[in-house]
Amino acid sequence: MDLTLSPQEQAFRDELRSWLEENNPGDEPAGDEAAFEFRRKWQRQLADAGWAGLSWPEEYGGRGATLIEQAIFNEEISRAKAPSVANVLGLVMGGPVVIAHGTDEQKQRYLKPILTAEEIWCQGFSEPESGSDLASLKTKAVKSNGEWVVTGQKVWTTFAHEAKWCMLVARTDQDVPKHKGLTYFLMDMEQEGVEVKPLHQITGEAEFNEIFMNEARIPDENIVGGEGNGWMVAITTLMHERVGIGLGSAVQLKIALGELMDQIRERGMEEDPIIRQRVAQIYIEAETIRLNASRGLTRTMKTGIPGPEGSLTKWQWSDANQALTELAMDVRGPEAPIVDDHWTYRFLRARANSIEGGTTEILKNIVAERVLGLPKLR
Amino acid sequence: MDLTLSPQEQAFRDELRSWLEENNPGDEPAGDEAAFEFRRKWQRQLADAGWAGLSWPEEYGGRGATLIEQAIFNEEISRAKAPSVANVLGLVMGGPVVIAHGTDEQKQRYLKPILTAEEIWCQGFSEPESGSDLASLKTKAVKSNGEWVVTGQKVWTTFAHEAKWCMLVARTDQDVPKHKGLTYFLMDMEQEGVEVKPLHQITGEAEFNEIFMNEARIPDENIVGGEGNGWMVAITTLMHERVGIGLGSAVQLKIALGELMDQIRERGMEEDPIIRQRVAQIYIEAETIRLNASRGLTRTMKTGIPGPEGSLTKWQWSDANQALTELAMDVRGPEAPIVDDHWTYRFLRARANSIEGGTTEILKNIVAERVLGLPKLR
Amino acid sequence: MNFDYSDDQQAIKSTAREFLASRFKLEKVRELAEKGEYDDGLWGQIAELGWPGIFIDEGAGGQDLGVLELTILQEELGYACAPTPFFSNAAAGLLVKHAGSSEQQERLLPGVASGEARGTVGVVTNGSAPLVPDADSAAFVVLLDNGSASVVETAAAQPEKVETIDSTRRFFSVGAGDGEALEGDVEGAVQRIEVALAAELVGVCQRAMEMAVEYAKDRKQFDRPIGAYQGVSHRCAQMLLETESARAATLYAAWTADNEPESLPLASSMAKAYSADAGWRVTASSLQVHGGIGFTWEHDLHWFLKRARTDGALFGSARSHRDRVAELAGLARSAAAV
Amino acid sequence: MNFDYSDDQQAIKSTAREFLASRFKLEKVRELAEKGEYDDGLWGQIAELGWPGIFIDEGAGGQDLGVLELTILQEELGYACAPTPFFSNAAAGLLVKHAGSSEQQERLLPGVASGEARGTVGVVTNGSAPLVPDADSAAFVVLLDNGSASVVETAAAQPEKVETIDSTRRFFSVGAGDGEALEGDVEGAVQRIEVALAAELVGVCQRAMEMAVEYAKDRKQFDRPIGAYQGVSHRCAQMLLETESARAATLYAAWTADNEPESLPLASSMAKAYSADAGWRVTASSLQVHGGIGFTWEHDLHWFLKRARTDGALFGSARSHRDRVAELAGLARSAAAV
Repeated sequence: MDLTLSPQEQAFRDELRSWLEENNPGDEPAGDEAAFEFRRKWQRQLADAGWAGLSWPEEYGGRGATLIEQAIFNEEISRAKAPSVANVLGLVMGGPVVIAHGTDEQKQRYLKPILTAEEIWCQGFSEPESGSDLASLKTKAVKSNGEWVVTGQKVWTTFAHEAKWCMLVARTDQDVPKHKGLTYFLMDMEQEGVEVKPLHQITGEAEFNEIFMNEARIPDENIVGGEGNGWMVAITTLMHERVGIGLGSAVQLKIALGELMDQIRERGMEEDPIIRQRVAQIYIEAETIRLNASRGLTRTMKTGIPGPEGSLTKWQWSDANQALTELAMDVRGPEAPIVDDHWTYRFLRARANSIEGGTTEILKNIVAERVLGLPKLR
Repeated sequence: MDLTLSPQEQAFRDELRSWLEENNPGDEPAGDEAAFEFRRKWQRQLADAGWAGLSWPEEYGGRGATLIEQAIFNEEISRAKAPSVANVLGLVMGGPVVIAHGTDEQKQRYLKPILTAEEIWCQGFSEPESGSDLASLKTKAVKSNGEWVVTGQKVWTTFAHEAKWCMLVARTDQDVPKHKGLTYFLMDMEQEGVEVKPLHQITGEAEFNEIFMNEARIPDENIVGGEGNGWMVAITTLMHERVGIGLGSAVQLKIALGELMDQIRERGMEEDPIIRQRVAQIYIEAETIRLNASRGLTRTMKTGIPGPEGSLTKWQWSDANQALTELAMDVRGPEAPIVDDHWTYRFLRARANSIEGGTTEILKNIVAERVLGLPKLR
Repeated sequence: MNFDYSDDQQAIKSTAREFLASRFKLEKVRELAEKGEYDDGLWGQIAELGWPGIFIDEGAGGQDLGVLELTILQEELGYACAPTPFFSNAAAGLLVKHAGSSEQQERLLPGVASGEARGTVGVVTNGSAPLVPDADSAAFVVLLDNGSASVVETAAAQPEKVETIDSTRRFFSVGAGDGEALEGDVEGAVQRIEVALAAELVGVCQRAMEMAVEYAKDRKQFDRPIGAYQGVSHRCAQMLLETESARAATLYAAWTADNEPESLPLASSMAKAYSADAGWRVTASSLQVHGGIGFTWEHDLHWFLKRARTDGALFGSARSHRDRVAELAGLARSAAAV
Repeated sequence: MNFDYSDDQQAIKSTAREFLASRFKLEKVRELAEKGEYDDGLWGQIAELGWPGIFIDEGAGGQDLGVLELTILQEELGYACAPTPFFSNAAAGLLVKHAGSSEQQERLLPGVASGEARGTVGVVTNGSAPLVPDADSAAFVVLLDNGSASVVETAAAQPEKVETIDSTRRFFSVGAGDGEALEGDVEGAVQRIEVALAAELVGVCQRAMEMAVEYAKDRKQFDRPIGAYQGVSHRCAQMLLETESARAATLYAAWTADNEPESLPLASSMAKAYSADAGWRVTASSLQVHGGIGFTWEHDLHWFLKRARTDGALFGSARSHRDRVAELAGLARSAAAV
């Protein structure tokens, strides 16, 4: 067991750190449009310096980084409070899925613009009737003379209004069981049949969109992984989503907790025994998230496939972040209901943590069934 | 709404209080046998003064007391720290079931000796394989020339070693669905085929027994409520069990909390903010148990049948009593593991609170299905 | 003993339920909340029903009923999440009634009872009252400054709008100007206000629970209504436990206010502490049952979630009330207690 | 970075698992616990395996390995709930190793390493040490009296048997006689003891969780294995979360003890605080899954429940360790903190 970084990992981190010190553009400008252009530019900067598509093989313009290097990257980005990139989903899911399941033509066509953020990607999986039970989705794609005609609705997509391509899972065969009739498409968002509406959340912001498809068209060659294989392709994509996220989220938790401790000291509450217990518990949770994520990483590197540990850290993180933001409200005391610059937003936003990217109930099922081998309730 | 006692209720309580002041025999003597004789004597005393079989109609030697009077009785007995009676199950379940479902002969035969504790009753419902799922019980009763031959095992029976009669539910028909094939018997414990073994719990004490029946005999006339009606009879009995218990348990909680507060003051911990929060929360829980129980009582008196509120108070009580005994351990600090006169026992004993008389999981199911109307998972 | 509403009280409850259901449909609540406004016409109707004066003597134009009847209305107003100045006005009325001189009562209570010269209440923390509901449209503000109360004219108080997470209620900050003191039983009045607030939280819990249960019956995932999974059904059972317990504690506190005032200090803190926790846990739990849709602005649950969190912070946190419970239950006051 | 045991460490773990599984079957644990005894023969075998000296220099007859290897053994001993004096002896060894002079080390460590002249440790609270494991059969007792440590000969200490809920370990009270001081790094030693205790708790959690999961698969109610109900399966998932997190925190703390001592004070308190809570919650939760049978003396679960509760109270409560975490994480020390 060795929790220090290897010389190569060390070198990777140092290179990244000093690069970030010189190039981190700092806070985003106000206004959604401006902020997004800012992220686009930032991603291009990263791409030019070879920091985009970290996990991608070098032949596709990536860096072929190890899982640990990816984790270090997330950690350092969080620590440096660097802005997010414009094309998150393209880099984390779109690229990997095309590389894993795409044709040579598709690789030629799609990968480069993902890296440079020329073309933004979004994800069309969830539907109003299909949240946890993804395989029950209803969006229909019917083939008529060489192209697919898509009708349906998707929700909880990010950046849909900026996106050129949508990773769309739709039902292409009504007559086979749930999981079997699905196909994975790349849908051009710039067309008649696609309408994007902002989806406002309880914070007031519209971080997500709804996509309404009314006879949208997709050429046959935009299928990824073959007709009827959509479930398999989607699942592997989702697995990519979580790898190494744990470490980044642990760092973010500790940064937020640090800000909260400043508040606590400013208010002269640092000797309050109850506040101290709550702060300590959150600190410990953040550390165990970091440590569980690292252990998962080691295991994944040995086995090659991401295990269910990701479910543990995601579940832990949502609990801890909700506890943190509730403590922040309690620290503000009688004035807590007043809308302030960011704690109010964080507090309300945190309610979704135990829902987005797998509800805590589903994560517990995964742990119970896949790790503990308890019987499925089916 | 009126939370004060009516003049009659007031009179009932005053009469009981002054009677208890004169007659409460105080603490039980050491030794199981001595203690049990003590309880027998105490019950006879209660019976002679007309305080036994409170809920029973007067024609059967009871007092025909209202639910509120019964609740007052439980409350006062708890407050006076009076000993328990010897024949609890006979009074609370046996009598009522015979009165509700028994023949005139059965009423003649069984009721009086229950009141006077001449004949002790025990309950033969639970089995090793049938805890929450009572209807799955396996104990078999086969009819052979006019009498029933019983073979099987029962667990978690109290006073079985002292008991003359066992309220036994056994399967008399293998060929009909679970609930249908059961019959309710009164089994004579004083016979060859019945063996009673003590069941030691994690506290070391043996509060419960196991009953092993190997071709035990029961005459046909000892069936209550008719062959095949065992489930219905048993369920109504179980309903009687919980009525008005809530108030008594709330009083007991507050007495225990009072003792704990003495400890806290002795140790100079009364200003500890964390201890104060925990004490207050338990105090509030105890009060809400009392209040929920009272509301349930009012509702039951209007509707005539005990509602599912009993499930709420029992669930609440087990949570609160576990919290109380854990707090007591924490108050004792580093010395908590040392076995003391009674906190250690209470602490370990409390672990069964969320299991005995309906696990918390089952109680939550009952509330979800019967109160909230959520779908059954069957 | 009868732990249930009388027929009259039952009638008040059902009238309130019907009235609010027809006047404050969720679309209406949303319309007002998004504009951050109240509907004067509806307030007029509420005044006609005599609600603002429910606990005020007939002499002053009230109905001469008790705190229990007040909590019935408060619970229903919470159940509807109705944007109205009812609570702030009632709070001011309770202070004038219990702490005001007969002259002050004669001067101020009629306007409170008719709803035409409303009052409101602000709690002063270092020099100003940060969260005073409805101060702009009230005729007077009662300022509470540790233990003492004084009446200030709204004009003099210079209310400034404050944005809170609960946009179904309009809050203002108010500077602590000196006004005329209320010399009477301020504590008793504040405890009654706490009970009224607890009742509102009970109504919020009830509604959030009903929304969750209804959704759990309809919503299917994996070919089953989600309410069939114990992960959801046990959650809903917990909501019921906490809602019923908050209700029981609040009913009891209201009853003591009218019938057994010596028990009110303990009862009011129990009610506020329990209801504040329940309000937050039940609404947050309901959101979890709803999943994604419960997190959207277009769904109405968030009004209740935000109201619950805000009510919980007004007139003493759960923690401070628990500390008072410990005090009154027999543990000497703690210096460190917040 | 490699957050996993080396092959050697893996070998130590599997040897320990096998050895303890064959020597300390649950029947054996029960036999010893009910008699309140240890098995000297088995202790001899443990000594032959070199466990007592695992972290002690070769010069003193040890294996010269680290705290990490010690925690591997401690976790397995907890998993088996094995009644042995291993922990108390190791605790004494850690104190002599880190706080003793070279003379004291040469004199005392060989007996610790061979297991033939064992030591134990007692924490003094107002004048005496109430809970000293295995004091009767130890050669010496290290007494910790706020921050300072001194060695007392067992004879002089006059140990008296104390009955605790954990009858798989033999406890004694010891009077605080004056002995020879240990002048070195007492704090560092105590922190390593806390980590060793945390590791034992991890083993207890692992076993209690496995028992619950196994039972949940076999036990049928309402024609389903109870493990198919989320009320049970989510409970088991929670056990895994807490067990794995306790393990991660403990592994990390052990690693810092051997490789990054400046991080040990914070890491050891995190490990002990988290493991103490997890130990109790996981074993109590396992009992709930077992239902009635788990509450019987004849079932073996209670040994683990009682061991967990007792370990949790030794060398600082979860609360006191959390307070230390707050301190080291950046909040100034609190007077009120317990």
